[in-house]
Amino acid sequence: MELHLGSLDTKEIFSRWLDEESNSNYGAYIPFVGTIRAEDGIEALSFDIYEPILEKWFIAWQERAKERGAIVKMAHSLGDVPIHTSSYISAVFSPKRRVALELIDEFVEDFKANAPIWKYDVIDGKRIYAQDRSTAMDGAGLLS
Amino acid sequence: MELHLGSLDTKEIFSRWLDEESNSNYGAYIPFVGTIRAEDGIEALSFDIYEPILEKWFIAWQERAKERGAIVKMAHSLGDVPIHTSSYISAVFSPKRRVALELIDEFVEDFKANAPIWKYDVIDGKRIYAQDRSTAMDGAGLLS
Amino acid sequence: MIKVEFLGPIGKAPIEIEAKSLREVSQKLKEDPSLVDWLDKCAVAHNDTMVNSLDTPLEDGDRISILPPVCGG
Amino acid sequence: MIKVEFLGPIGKAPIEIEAKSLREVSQKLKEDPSLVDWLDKCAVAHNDTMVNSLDTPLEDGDRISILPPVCGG
Repeated sequence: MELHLGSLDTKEIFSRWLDEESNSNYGAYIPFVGTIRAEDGIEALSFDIYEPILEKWFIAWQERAKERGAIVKMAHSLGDVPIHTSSYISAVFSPKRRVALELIDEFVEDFKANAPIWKYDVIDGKRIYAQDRSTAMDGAGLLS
Repeated sequence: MELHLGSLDTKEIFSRWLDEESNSNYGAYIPFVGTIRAEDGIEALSFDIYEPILEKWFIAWQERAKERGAIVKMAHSLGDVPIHTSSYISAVFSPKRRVALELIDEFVEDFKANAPIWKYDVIDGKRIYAQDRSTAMDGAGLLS
Repeated sequence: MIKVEFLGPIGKAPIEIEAKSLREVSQKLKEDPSLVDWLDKCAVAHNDTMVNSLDTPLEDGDRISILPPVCGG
Repeated sequence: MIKVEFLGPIGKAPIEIEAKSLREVSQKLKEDPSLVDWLDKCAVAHNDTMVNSLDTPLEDGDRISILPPVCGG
């Protein structure tokens, strides 16, 4: 897992991950690249991350992937990420395509639901919490 | 759609496709990279392709993707591809992640079942049709 | 004349036959012992379009392709 | 003392309170008007482990994190 200030260098990360596993004998490599869309007049998105829980979430996913003979990798941005640049890359490597296709779907969806990351629209230099696009985490409401 | 003699230059293709769509405002880019696994003593796999039908298959997929606001891309090797190098990359670009995750799965699975490509193991320099890993295409047996 | 071509691993040179429909092509190919093990596994294209009916009408100069089981990727 | 920290957009400084269980933390936080709109949407971590029970026992020096709705990617 890696966190970078600002936009991700997508090509560098894709290539480095490929090289890291070049002799691991995986038959399928599926990265998911998330790029900031221009919409609603935003100039960028901005991200807060609570790293200790993200790290635990990711370690649990590494174990789930390992049980299926696969591995997962992840990179995310901290702070401001301008439109048309990337803030998120996750990837699965697996011997077989079926496991890889299923895992990337589950991994990305669980990431969206349970990774402790908060997103803000940046408009006119101001940071506005993207509340309507955010998802309450598993177990939300415990204290209410 | 692009066909290359021998192994694919995976990094070049990933980067070029990213650049091609850098201003298209897609939020999700999912490539699937297929790499030749070392198994059963093979030194390489080798591929025959019947390009006119592959081209039609791919055009039909471009239309299916377009109906969902997405695009697909594809690269494949012709001839021999040594182990631990890549023979296949397909990719989906889509505004939204859900469409992208579903399309890459359907696109890769239909590719495996219906793209007119024949695979051979290369062992001691000899080319042996990978019959047991091959799938009869939709409509097989019509003439029998 | 109809041209019949055998793709990929079948390893048989193209042939030319007389036929007015795919049904007639089927009848002629079934007489060839080298194709016995292939026909039940193979799909068929007519002028590079995949077809599913033996009643597909053929015209002089048409091309039929015999496609054995595939494994791209 | 238990340290309670409010993550991401809540924008509230950490506080220290006396509590023997999450139930007591809940009671104290519900008294804070600035948290009324947040508590029903927020998940909770105890020393950086997500928790699901109000009966979670707490010890002096423990840390509770309040996690509002997320949107990574």
